[in-house]
Amino acid sequence: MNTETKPDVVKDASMLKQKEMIAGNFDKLTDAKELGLKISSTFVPGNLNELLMCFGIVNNLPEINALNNAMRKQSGPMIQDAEKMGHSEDVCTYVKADIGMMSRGNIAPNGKPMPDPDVLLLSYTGCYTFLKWFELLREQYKCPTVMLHVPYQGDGKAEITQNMRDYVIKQLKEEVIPTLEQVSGVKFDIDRLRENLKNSAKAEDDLVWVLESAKNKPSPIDAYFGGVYYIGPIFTAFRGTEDAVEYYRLLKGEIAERIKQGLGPVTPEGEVFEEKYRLVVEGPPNWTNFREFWKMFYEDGAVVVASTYSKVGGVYDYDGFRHDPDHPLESLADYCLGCYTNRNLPERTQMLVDYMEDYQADGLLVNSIKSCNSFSAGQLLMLREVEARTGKPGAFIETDLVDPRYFSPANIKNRLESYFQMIEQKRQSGAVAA
Amino acid sequence: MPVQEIIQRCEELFEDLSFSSVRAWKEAEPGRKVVGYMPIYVPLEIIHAAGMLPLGILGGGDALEVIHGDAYYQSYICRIPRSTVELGVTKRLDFVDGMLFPSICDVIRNLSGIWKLMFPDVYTRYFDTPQNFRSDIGGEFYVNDLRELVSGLENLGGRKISDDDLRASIEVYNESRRWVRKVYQFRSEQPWKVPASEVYLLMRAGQTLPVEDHTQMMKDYLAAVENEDRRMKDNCRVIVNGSFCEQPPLGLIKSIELAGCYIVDDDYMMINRLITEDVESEGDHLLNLSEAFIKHSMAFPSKFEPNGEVQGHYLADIVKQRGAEGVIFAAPSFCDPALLDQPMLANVLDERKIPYIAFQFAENSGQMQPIREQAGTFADSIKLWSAA
Amino acid sequence: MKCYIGIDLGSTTTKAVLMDADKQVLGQGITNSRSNYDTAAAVSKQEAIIGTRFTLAHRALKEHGAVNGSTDEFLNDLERSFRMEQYLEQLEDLENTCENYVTGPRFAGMEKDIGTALQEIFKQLADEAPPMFARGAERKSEFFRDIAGGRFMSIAEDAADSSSLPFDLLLNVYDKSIIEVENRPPAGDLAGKFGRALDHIIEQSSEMELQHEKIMEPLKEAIAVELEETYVVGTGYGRVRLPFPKEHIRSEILCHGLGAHIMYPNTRTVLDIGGQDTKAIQVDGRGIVENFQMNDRCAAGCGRYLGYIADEMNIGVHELGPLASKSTKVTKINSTCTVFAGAELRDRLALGEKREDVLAGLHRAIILRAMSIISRSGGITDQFTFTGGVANNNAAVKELKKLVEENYGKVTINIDPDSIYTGALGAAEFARRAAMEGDIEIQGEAA
Amino acid sequence: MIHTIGIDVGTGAVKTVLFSADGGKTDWLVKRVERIRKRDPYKLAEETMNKALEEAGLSVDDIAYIATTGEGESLAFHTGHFYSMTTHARGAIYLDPEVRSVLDIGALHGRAIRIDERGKVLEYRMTSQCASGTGQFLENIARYLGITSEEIGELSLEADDPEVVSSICAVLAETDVINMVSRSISSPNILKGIHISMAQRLLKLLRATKVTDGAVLLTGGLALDKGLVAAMKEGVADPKSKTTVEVRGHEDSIYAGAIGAALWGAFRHEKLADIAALKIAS
Ligand SMILES: Nc1ncnc2c1ncn2[C@@H]1O[C@H](COP(=O)(O)OP(=O)(O)O)[C@@H](O)[C@H]1O
Ligand SMILES: Nc1ncnc2c1ncn2[C@@H]1O[C@H](COP(=O)(O)OP(=O)(O)O)[C@@H](O)[C@H]1O
Ligand code: SF4
Ligand code: SF4
Ligand code: SF4
Repeated sequence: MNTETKPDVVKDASMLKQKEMIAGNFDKLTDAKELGLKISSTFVPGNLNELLMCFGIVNNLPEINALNNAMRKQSGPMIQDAEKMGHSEDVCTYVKADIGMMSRGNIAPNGKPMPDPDVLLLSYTGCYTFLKWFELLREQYKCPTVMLHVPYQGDGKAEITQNMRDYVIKQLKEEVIPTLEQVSGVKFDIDRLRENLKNSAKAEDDLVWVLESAKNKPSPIDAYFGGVYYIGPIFTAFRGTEDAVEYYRLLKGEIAERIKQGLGPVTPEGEVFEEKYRLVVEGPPNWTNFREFWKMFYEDGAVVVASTYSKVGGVYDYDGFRHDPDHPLESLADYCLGCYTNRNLPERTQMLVDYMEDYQADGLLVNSIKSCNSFSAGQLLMLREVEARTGKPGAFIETDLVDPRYFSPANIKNRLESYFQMIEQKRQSGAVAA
Repeated sequence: MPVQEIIQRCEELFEDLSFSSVRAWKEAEPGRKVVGYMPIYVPLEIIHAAGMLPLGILGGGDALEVIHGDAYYQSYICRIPRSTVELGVTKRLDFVDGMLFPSICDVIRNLSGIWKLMFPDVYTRYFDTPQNFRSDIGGEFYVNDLRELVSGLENLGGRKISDDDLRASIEVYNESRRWVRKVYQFRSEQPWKVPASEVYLLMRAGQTLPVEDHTQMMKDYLAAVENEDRRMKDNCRVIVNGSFCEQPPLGLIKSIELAGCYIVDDDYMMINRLITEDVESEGDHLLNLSEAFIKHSMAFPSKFEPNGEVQGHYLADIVKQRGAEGVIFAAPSFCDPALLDQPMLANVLDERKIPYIAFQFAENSGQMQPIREQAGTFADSIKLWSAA
Repeated sequence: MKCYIGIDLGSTTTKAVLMDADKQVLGQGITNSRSNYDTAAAVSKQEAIIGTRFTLAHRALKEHGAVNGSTDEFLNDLERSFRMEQYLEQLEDLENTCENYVTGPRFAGMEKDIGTALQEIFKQLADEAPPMFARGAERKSEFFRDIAGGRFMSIAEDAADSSSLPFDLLLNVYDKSIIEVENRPPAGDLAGKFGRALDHIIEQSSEMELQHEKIMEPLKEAIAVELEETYVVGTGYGRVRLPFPKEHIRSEILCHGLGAHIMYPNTRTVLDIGGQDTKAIQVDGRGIVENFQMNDRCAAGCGRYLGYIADEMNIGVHELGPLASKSTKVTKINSTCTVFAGAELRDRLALGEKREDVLAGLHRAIILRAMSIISRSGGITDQFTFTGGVANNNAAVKELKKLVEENYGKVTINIDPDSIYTGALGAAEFARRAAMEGDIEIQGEAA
Repeated sequence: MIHTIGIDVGTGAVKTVLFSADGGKTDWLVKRVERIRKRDPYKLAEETMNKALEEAGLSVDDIAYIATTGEGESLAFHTGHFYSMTTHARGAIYLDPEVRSVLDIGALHGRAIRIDERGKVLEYRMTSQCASGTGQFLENIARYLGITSEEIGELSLEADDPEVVSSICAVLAETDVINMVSRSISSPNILKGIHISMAQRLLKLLRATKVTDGAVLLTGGLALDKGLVAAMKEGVADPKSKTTVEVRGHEDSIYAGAIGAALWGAFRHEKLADIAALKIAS
């Protein structure tokens, strides 16, 4: 997802490919006006890239911009700019980082200003903040804004009702598609959509293979820190493209090779470490101190074998969902409805329990994000439930996504160390007892 | 009935954290059921039509000591869900047969899942309202949503909800809303006669009393207050905005008035008046309820505003309508809907040159000094400078 | 003899526990944490060694039947006398240091008057020492800083009033000197101090003189035993700053869990309220931590909070509990921001509430916060152990007991008078185990 | 000619001023400040007022209006109370007519106030319930370092390599400071570090009131702290601060609240007289 934090020791073909894709996309965005392309801003969860591609619209994701800025240590001042403009300290920092970026000329990572969007596609999926975020952007850009309300899977059942699906499809047909047609001047062609969806499904198969490779011991990937890179193309502006298909093909090959060699995950420092603890992680990572944070794990031999964050932009492994060229709009609707944070807590909890078991993890770590009520409200109960159902210890740390003020390294390290020592001590005495 | 007596009754209801009056209602007849709901909006008509008592749950206030609630929530989440969980864990809500969690924000949304995990035997429902305001899209979704609620409550109550039940309930609530509007109207006309804390308590009583009793109470109150000898003070007129979900401690509302501000409108307990016009009582009732929400409901932060042109205008409109001199934004700490909405509202106020101040609270805020300080300064400045 | 030492470098106090190979605690030492962590660790260790010497002396005297059955009393006298020696030594140091600070433009022209005032103050301080260390006397605190500081302040205030010297200047000289004195590594010469202390007691009691020989022998022996620091483990808030290699450092959570387990083997839940943190720990039947929670980023409602309150009221922390216990109607306090504690207290008093009621409310507020953290860690299961400095506070304990019963029913609640040493105890046990494991390995190699 | 008294009851100190007013002309007769230091602030307020009267050779009966501000709402002997921001704004304009904003920094609070040329409060921000970065905190640290509050400023100016405190919490920050001492960071560098982080917070407060230029007057006890003033100026000079405000102090800054109260008292006195006159006339 990000060019700067790319592991620099080992340069696999997939990494180079991704780097190139990202750079290409930023160029496309910043040069959109010259290229005669239209830009849509939209969110990662519920992002309708395949649909946007049908209209030749380029996809700009403010969340990704915010995290990019955080990784480049630029988000802090942006957030403060937004707070100066009257935004509260208490609210999601993604929004504030975005607004702050805007006030600083919206400079993309390639150094060029990002043009204003032509349309705001408000896919209101799994997060309340999205709604306010785009209302705020609309105030600024005064461009057409189309709301796609994706109802929450609220009732404890792992089930999408026909009413929800119909509602989303109807909005796609009668609100989203007409607006996009109008903005782009391109007529909607469902066959084009089917083509894109076919590509999506192919890439999704490979992505799932990659994520599930963590079931190996040692795991060849880190499904949280490393996972962030692996999910990048699928979650952003590339789902449905040939490029993404190619990227995942390469990635799959490389990981198959690691498994063969019995290698662990690639880390920013390149070296292979001994896998001592296998963890499942719930909650997004911290972006401002991403490397420092990751290091706290691999230094102590902790590997993340599964994470829910790698499901925010679509859950493909858990219940086998794929975009479906034969049911284009239905599958877009089901995709939106099925995003991780659009699922209710009992379901999220069960998912964690299943991950713990399927990936033979030693414990669950919750990284609770101050910004994100969607993720965070309820995590403490989820932690308890998972502990009770799996008998494995859990731990809880608190950071923020893009606000550097909320990353307290000493504190987090203290907790992680205590947690690892706890797993170790348990394991030893467990061995003695057995 | 004298005002004191009515208010005292309201206070008792307000302070009673084990909801004895509701328990008594339930026990009065076998088979009675109570359905709790969180802010802001659920269609009370349907609960009423099912013969059940809707119980508004607005957190634990400042009298509840929260011990277990904090075990479920991080420090950066507002307080209402933790005190609500505390009410649940301490069995204060053990008589509640169903709980509805409306779509106001991610915190309440997730609370529905927490409730399911913690109290698997309670009928728990996340209640979604549409963000698409076309009758044929959002409206249709909502009608189906309501239908699911109806059948859920039918299962819970073990009896069908008939058309007549629904019609009667709609009429009862239409009357209730008319009286709520009267109270608000009266207060904005003669705020010295109706202190904000009294209106608050009166509206709060509506969260626990059967609607018919509450309507009667409002009638009694208005009749009684006309005769009260309360003198007008040299206060300024303000609107309080942002407290639609977690409620401020009563002391805070009093502090605002003590510091020299008459509150002439607010967004406390909006459920009492969210629907601004009578709901049509003939025809397809679910459709009527749906149409009322889609076409005649007040703006609030969790509702998408499809028209960018009027984004944030609603507050300034209320200021004008109520003849207020300023706005006090009083939002709960960490309340995303209120806090994200605020800059947009403030922009419109700026445009229209309406002064405002903003502070945050928690339902258990203890120190009123900073509140008085801010409200006082605001009042000082309106008073000392309004003529200039 | 082989000794295993655990040092818990806390945010307010540093504790050391010295253990022998049989898991017997021989000595405990405590001092206030200060800016020089090495000194804090050294002082606490030295205190633990002193404690050990007393324990050994106790054993020796018992064995020899030296003091006719009143061994305990004798050792108590000896200890108090010893403490006084220490106190006087530090007082002298402080006085000398203070004198050096009476220079510079701010003192221009007043040097002499201030010098005289200081002499007066210190004379009075020294005069006050014997009664302070007399049998049955209560001291405001165990720490030099607190005892000397409190008295210095009030004597200096009077002195300033009567001589019309600015109080701020006296205060300033003291503030400057105290850090310096505190951070000076303690003077050695334990044997000398023991000797002087002993002389002191003997001076006071003719009976003792008779037994002089019989006492001296075993005492000398006890002092002469070589205490070998076989293995030292550091823990606590400041552990990373200890000059120890990584394998000699343990997380404070694990140490607290283990320490509580050693004190009460059936412990399942541990609450520790320290100066800046409150932790709730769940342990299993072997003392292994299963879950824990602690406050972070905000020190509201921790021990320091009581410190601020005590400062505000100009009394010692250990006087707070007894005062609060007198309350009949607990005031409701909502904000537990430590720094605002003083303001809150003032506010409430200004509103006409009684001091003891407000104090009781403040205690309750702390415990309520702790209850939340406990709940977060998984609640309370039998048995429950309360540790950390605040466990010494009876008002806090009272509120805790009440709330525990209300929320978790009847569970056994353990509070050890030495609970402040829990972390250090766990660390000492880790030290012992580490050394034993090492021994096993060595043996294994040899075999 | 009338006399008015303004009493600012703070958490750290009680400030009292006595004014005479004659038509548009006002004269400042007496000023007194008393650190509270564990005394009863209300009693202290009364004592200070009596001392001020003595100094001016007046008696209570000569005073047309006794105005309180700060925490003096419940004082028994006042004529009326004004809220702190109202009075600081007015006091600031009196002390320095050019300023258009005020930063009031006291023992337990910080307030940024944007005002107009008449001293009207246009917008403000206050620090929250958390005590990090207040005067009390600085005072505690200073005491720990063995420094009097009067010395803080001078020492801070000597810093060559300030070390910024990272903790948000005032209590944890104390430990940070202890850590610093253990790493042999000098007192000036520690104090300056605290000043810098306080200055950043205060500038943030100021920016939050949409003040980015013009002159700002520091009022309250910490206005006397040269180190803080310097840190504020440096903070502004940093282009990242995006402000070009001119930070000003005034030797009588600490009295701003009391002055404002006394002046508003005079204003109200006349208003009340007018109203009374109206009543009599009608
Ligand atoms: N005798 C006592 N009575 C009451 N409180 C005490 C007593 N002794 C210590 N404390 C409290 O305990 C706190 C220190 O506890 P401790 O466990 O040593 O903390 P830490 O490990 O963080 O240094 C002090 O802040 C003080 O409030
Ligand atoms: N000469 C000085 N230099 C630095 N700080 C000072 C000085 N005099 C007072 N202070 C600080 O000012 C604070 C009191 O400020 P003040 O505005 O009176 O507060 P309050 O209104 O809350 O009493 C004290 O905390 C003290 O630290
Ligand atoms: S609240 Fe969470 S999901 Fe929503 S925008 Fe913020 S980080 Fe994303
Ligand atoms: S107070 Fe605000 S954030 Fe909290 S539950 Fe209510 S609406 Fe949501
Ligand atoms: S509230 Fe008080 S204790 Fe908590 S962070 Fe702020 S200053 Fe520290």
